[in-house]
Amino acid sequence: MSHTPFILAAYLISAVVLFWAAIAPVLNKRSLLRQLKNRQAQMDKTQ
Amino acid sequence: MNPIFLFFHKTGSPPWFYKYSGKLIPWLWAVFLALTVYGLYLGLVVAPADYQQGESVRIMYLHVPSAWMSMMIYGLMAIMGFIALVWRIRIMEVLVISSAPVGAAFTAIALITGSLWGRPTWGTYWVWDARLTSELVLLFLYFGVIALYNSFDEPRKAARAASLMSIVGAINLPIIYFSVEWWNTLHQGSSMGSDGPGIHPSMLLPLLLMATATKFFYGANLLSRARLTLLKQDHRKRWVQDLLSKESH
Amino acid sequence: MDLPNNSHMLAVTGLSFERYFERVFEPVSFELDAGSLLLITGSNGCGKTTLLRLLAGLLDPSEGKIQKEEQPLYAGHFPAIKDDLSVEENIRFWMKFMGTRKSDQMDGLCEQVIEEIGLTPVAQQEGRTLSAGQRKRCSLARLLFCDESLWLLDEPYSNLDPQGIAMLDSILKTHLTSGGACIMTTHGSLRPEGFDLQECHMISGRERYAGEAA
Amino acid sequence: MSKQATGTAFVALLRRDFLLAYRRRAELLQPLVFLLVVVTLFPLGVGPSPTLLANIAPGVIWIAALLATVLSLDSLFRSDFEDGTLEQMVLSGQSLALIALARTVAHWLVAGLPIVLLSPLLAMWMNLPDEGLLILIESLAIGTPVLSLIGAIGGALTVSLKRGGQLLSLLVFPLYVPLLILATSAVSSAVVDLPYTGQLGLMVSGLIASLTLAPFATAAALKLSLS
Repeated sequence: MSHTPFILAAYLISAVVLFWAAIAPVLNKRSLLRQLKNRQAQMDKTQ
Repeated sequence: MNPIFLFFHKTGSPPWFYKYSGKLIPWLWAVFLALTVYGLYLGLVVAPADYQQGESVRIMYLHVPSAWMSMMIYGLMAIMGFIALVWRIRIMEVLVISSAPVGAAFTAIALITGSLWGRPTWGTYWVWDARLTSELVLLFLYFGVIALYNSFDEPRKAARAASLMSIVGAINLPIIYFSVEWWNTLHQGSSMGSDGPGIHPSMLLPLLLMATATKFFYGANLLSRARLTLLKQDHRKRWVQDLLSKESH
Repeated sequence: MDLPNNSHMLAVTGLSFERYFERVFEPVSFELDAGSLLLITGSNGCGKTTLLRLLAGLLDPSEGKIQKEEQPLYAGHFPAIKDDLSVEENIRFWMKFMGTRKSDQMDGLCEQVIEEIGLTPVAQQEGRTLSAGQRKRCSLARLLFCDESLWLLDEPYSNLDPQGIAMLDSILKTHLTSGGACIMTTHGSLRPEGFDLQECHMISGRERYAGEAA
Repeated sequence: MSKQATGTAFVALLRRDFLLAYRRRAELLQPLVFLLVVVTLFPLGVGPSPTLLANIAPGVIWIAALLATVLSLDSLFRSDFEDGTLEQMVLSGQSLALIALARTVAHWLVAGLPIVLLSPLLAMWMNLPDEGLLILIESLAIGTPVLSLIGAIGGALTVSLKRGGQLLSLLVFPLYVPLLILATSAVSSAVVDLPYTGQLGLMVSGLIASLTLAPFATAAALKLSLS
């Protein structure tokens, strides 16, 4: 039985998990900043 | 005030932490990438296949560093949690709860890669091998901390509860580890490739490189998670408002 | 004890507490001497209970300092009465657990306390059968057998009938004239009558924020 | 202020707990009935083969004991938390760790000890060989206090949450792993005439360690839950 598919799968899944772990805070931060800026813009408008 | 407390007090101030961690993160990522590329080159291309396990031993360069990280991060959470509880330092609370998802991710990787390593070695995906079993228990410990944190409404109370739980878990962790190890030998279970000192140097170097790289991954990921949490929690505070207006102009 | 800033029974400076990263109330400062009664007023949700819990030591302050000579007695919203125990068993347990002024005569003291709070007719009834007012009286029993000199009473008049209010007022008067002090909260409708009192009005963190924005 | 003597307060609390348990004795039976039901399910699930049952007996009985203990842990501090008793106890000046210990001792006596006493019946049902019976009882006698002590930490951490029960089991089950391994292996070893004193010795040291450490963690968790 060839071992290659298992090695590939292991590296692929690890890469996906690590990439997702790394990118999640970046995406969350971006949406949070957008949200906060919108709120600030709204407050500026009402004043 | 004693100097250690003063140091924590200063680095514990959210704007200070936010500013300098932002500068540090790119460097951490750069080191992580360099080490990973070199480590994987040595591990996948240069190093030979194991004479017993064949090519599948190359999974070790993922499995073993992840397993190490999963234990180390839990230990660090307990240490930071202790500091957070005793000196009530907010940044430590944030670091504890930001560590948990990273640690859980490494634990999951250790489990998945271990299981993928097990298939060619044992002919089955899951065997109650000592390391896999203790990783599984550790994953439950991580889930416990994360679930506990999410159950509380007040973030600081939640973080303190999670800190306490990680201390309790970390005291138990070595006991769990050794009891599972012992249980495994008792039942004559199979064990995966050794990672002891007997390992060939051509395999040891990439293993150590990957182990170091994962620490930089943890550092960078931890800091960016902590920054996000601080931003979320302090969004009404002056320093975040200043930050926003600085960025928009 | 000779230092002037140490002579107060309780001194609070710039005390505040944060929840959800916002101040629950704006910082308060006050001092309390023996024999005085401090009334804490403010609308619902302005942090009166939080302040008392801080003073009692259940919460740790986010800002400011509390200097107290000794552990105060705290009577909060929860009566600390077990439903499955009778009034007498409840009071007797707390006497045993907390200690009493005259521990040698516990039996007599327990009966005396139950009589003073007007619960003799229901002394053998289980806690679950008590009305809200009776529960309040039962929880105030501690004032009669503990010997703390500083009392923290959270809405002590709520649920009490006029006789109950008069009872509490007389207990309080005795306490104050014998060198004790008391801090109590009220949301306004019921106030202690005939006392020489200080007043502290609290402003919630949110109100302050809204005021600045307007 | 004259604080009450620690011993007197400890005894007063224990007496109150027994009185409360006695008044609510019907509720105490629930975990025990649960224990019996769980053990009954195993022969029904895996078949009544005496050798199979004898093989899995130590594990089944211990897991059932674990589940029954966790079931009773959620109420360990809940009523005292909800009616304000706990905050008065915290403020009484007594050591909170000692209060936690008193509650745990009471919990073991009304929830853990009955499991030990029921274990011969369970052993008979599961066809456990006679050589293992004494060790099963011993292991439960040493182990159930540890279950109560460690479980109390989880109970204290989740007491302020509306639905703490499920979270509580997630928190404490991983912590019970070493105990389960040691206890079941002691019983299994005794059955096949292997030495088991090592396992029991480790369990005793675990009992001592949790007796000295767990009350402090419980106390910290209680203080946190009240804030």
